[in-house]
Amino acid sequence: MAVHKGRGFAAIEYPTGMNQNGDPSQAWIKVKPDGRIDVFAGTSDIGNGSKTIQSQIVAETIGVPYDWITYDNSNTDSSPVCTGTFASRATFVAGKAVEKAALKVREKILEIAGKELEIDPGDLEIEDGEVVAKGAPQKKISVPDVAAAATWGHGELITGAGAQLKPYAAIVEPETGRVDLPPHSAISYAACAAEVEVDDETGEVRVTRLVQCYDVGKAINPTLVEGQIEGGAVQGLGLGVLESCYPYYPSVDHRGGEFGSYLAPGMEDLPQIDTIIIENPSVDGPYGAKGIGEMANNSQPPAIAAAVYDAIGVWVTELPITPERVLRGLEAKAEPRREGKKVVFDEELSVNSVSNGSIRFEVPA
Amino acid sequence: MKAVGARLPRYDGVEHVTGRTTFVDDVRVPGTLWVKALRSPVHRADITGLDTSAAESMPGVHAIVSWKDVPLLEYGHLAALGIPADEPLLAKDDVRYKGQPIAVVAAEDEATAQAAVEAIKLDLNEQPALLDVRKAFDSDAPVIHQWGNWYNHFEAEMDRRQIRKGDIDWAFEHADTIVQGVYRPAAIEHVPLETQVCQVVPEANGRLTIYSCTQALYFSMGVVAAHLQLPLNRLKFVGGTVGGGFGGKVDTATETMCSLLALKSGRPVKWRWTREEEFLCSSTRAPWHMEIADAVTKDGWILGRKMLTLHDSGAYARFSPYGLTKHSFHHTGAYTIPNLAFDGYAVFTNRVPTTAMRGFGVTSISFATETHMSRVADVLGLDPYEVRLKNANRIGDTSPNRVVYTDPSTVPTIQAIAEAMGHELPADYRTMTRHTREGELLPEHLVAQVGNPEDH
Amino acid sequence: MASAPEMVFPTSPADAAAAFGDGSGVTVVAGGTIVMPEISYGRLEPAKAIMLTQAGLAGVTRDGTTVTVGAATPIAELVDLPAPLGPCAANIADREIRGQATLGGNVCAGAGHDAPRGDLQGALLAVGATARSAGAGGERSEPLDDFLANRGGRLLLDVSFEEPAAGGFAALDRPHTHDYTAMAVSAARAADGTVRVAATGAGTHGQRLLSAEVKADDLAAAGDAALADVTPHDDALASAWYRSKTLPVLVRRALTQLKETS
Amino acid sequence: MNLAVNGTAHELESGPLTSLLDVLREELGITSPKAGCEQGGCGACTVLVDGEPRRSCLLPVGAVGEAEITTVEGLGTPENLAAVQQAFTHHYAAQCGFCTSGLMMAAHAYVAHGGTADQDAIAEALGGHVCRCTGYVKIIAAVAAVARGDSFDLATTAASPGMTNIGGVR
Repeated sequence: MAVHKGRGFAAIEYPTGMNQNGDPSQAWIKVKPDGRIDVFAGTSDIGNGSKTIQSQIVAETIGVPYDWITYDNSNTDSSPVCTGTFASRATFVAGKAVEKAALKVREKILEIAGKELEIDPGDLEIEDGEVVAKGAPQKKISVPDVAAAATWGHGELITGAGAQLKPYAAIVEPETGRVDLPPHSAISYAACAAEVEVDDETGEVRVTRLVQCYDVGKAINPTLVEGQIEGGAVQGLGLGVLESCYPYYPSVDHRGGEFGSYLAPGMEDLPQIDTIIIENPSVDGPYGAKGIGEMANNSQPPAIAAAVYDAIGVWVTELPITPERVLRGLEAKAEPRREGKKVVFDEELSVNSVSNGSIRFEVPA
Repeated sequence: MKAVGARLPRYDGVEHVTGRTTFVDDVRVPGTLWVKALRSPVHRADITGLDTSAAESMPGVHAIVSWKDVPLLEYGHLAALGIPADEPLLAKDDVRYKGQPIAVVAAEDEATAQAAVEAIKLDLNEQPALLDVRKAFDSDAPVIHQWGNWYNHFEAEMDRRQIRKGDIDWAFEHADTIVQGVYRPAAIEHVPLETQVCQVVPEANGRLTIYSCTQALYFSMGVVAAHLQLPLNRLKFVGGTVGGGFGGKVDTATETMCSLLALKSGRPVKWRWTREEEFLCSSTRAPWHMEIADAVTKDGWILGRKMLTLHDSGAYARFSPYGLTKHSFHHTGAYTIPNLAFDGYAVFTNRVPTTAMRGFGVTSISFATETHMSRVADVLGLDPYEVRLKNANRIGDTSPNRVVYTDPSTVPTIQAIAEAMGHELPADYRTMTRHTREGELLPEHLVAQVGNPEDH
Repeated sequence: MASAPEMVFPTSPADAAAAFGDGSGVTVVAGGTIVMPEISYGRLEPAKAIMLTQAGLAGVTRDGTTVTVGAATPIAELVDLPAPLGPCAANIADREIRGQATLGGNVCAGAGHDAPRGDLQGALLAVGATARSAGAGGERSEPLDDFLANRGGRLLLDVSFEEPAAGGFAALDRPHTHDYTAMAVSAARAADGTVRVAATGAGTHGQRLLSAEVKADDLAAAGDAALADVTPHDDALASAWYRSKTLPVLVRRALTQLKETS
Repeated sequence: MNLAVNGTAHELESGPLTSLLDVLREELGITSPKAGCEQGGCGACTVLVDGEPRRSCLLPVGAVGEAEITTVEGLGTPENLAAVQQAFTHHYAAQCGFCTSGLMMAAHAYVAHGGTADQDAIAEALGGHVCRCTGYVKIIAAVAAVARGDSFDLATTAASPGMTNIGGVR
């Protein structure tokens, strides 16, 4: 028996927001008479932490402490439209809507504060819950006092609404795929190196280390970014070596109907995970953020496949890289067909071998 | 103190660790009926008989809903993107996957609901199933969908998603080597810890309060409103707190059926899928079949890529045409390839319809293109980092859709990993930047594709 | 809805045996790990249930070199036993399940939903365990092979075996949550030098690998010979092909441990 | 039948073959244990039975007897969080929160039984619990922190091990 070690590498990109855009998010904010801030948005928090991130964006944008924010996404009567929590859009698109709403609230606070302080709003700024005159910090009024003045003195509601929508990018030439506008908001980038150990007698693959780098634009909450990256890494590991709804695909036999016969990664599968964050700000995300929630499970499978090849000289190109596929690969020791300048792998999997000819993958030589 | 960039605690962190977060299954409404579904026991069949009368007369059974009860039976969830409807909320004439819902029951408790499901008389005439996307085009393949075996409503009623860029024949003619491979990532489950769950309460004012685990409150509300043919102000979705989704809860899997049962019975109803239903009947990430041929030079330039994708959509279209389009837009990965010919088909098979999942449409292409990239480097005997850095997209390069990249970070992410892994790069690769191509990084074959970043 | 089941809470093995009778219409509940999902999913509606929690059937006792394990003993209490039993027990599911699941449930488990069950069967076969059970015709003790072949209508009371001189255990290992083992091989050398080898996951229940036992001194030959003793199957965890490829490996590994611990 | 939960005795109407999970959630309204699978496969329903972590979906309530049941509701309050609750907050070990109750009960028992901060030991003890969000890194960090006896600043959260930020580049 021998355990073989291998390393592999992959680099990927992923778009933020719905493909071709056209996916709005809206938000509105009101200020209570004591200056506390109520945010209403329709973004579901599926664990990704959008309640937290959007609250942080509002606190930062208005200039008040985080714990002054209440965030309500609980129902469609009070919350405006959010297309949803998918397409890595909850921070990028929905967070931008919240930022726009918060900017309006900030503007209104400055306007009322200007009246109270008799200073042009343009000469005021808000810091940590206080409206302060630029260059004259002794001239100030607290946001709670501004809110009280608005409510009881000026007869005004401090409120703000915002929406984010990138227009739908139509495919104007379906034959070529040409679009009339950019079909994405921002693109995020990542790279991953994987280290594996392969048992050449049982075919078992153990992923021992994942080293990953993500350009997140701006980590609005670094801890939550880590949570996305680590969670994604383990899902990528599942994709790479464990999970399948159809163990004998394309057959539908022997589907696992329970944990134990469907192999989701557990704590004992956890490799060492090292992560490097790059912050190259996006143009139109809130505070330069990019969406990285989804791409977090995309780089590991190809890095693992390359690492398995490095370890045992076998390309397994059907996922997951099961022990059986490893053993079959070791047994076949398949070499690509070389013909002229062509190097052809995996011919037995191709439509050219399986279809009766109605569909072919023709490659010019 | 700065809020953005700070490691602040979760907004709902204390709720989570005290067990007080209210998920849909934690909502308590007195008088709630339990829901169970009659599902197809086979992969494909014609429905020749459906008789719910015996089940309806069972004590404790309050309502049974089948296709006859649905005001708008077929509604395309992505109709707004031009993808027409093809899937009935409840099966009418035929079933196309094992587990497809045919009727739903609301009864006093779970056991009664299950007993009623078993008392529904269902007659099926089983038909051969199509399971291999590679055989879907064959003349002897069973035709399993009203549109044929693959989606045919892309723009201009094309039956495939097509990308063409540059001169593919030139690329293959001028290649030193052509590397071909096939890539097949599997269907996987989303496995949120919270299974699909819904509670619907018919209110005295005629509205429906719908407690939902959807990832997309307004999207799902639109789906329910369309099937029920009701204005949005008749519905109130309550949710926003979801026990994991990963894409699977973009499907509006339970809300519409529960709403129909609540309306018919006049009682609150609740449906929580078992883990077994979640594993066997809920939509999955799609399996994909991808074939790539890259035309490459001996020093590692990728001159062109030809690609065929068969997206195993399962029994109905759902979001698959969208996913395939997104897939096609990213089929060069993080690299600039000037000459492209991509053909992709969203193929129907008799398996559970597939849906969005983390990385939708792109997880597959990342696996295929990156594994292929490693292979290309290996075939050419070149360093896998260097080949990638060379072809990496840069500011000013154009995507498969001719969109100019304005802020790609492929180069710095690769360099960061090389450094972290102690992978020694030559000096010129260590100091490369993501900036506009010039000099040796702008060979003749890449000149024409360069665009103007100011345009975007 | 089914009416409420008749519940019996025996307080001694004799009570349990009496309540069990010939086993017809009786559901035995010990740890609950196999029965409860079936009840929750509405697939099992017991008319009469016997709860073994207080039946005096739990515990590991030693009499000289003879070890007796009560049927209601949690698997967690077996993990410190010598190989192959200890490592086999430690390989079952996870720590919480091992605290709850019992030896009796594991030994009597039928086939799972597309994954093997009954991991202990192999280890107990390898140590030549005797099963004591109640049921029609009264109490009887018999070799575990015989019990497994004909366990319908029997209430397992305990298993007993002579502590082996040496043991080995090898399993296919793909760690993930809620671990079922696709296949495992146990080997043991008795004090008199007899070597027994048994597998789980290579058939519908645990089985001796008699052809491998004959060639136990030649590792490679024993591994290959084992294939003659099994009819591997496809399930959600592994194909028959893969099981055939790896059974010899596991036999070799288990026998290697046996040699090393001698 | 009686059942003692978090120090309170309850008279039950449920039958003895009802799962402890169902009794807690449906009869007693104690909803921190979650019905993640009702197959014993995920650990979202884990509670303590006389201090031992058990899958409440697998335990017929009739088998509980006199044993004392502890759920998250019995660990601590928002004003006075137990160490494991503080650790899960500070280390961001809960994302969607659905697996959290079961994991915290298992972690609480692990530390109470003298468990160490060793990653492999934690994984061995808690390895049957499924979390689909976190990738387990921060869960293990949280459990290790409790085992070490760390104190926790709840106004902030901890960075993961192995994390580097190199800012904007090239």
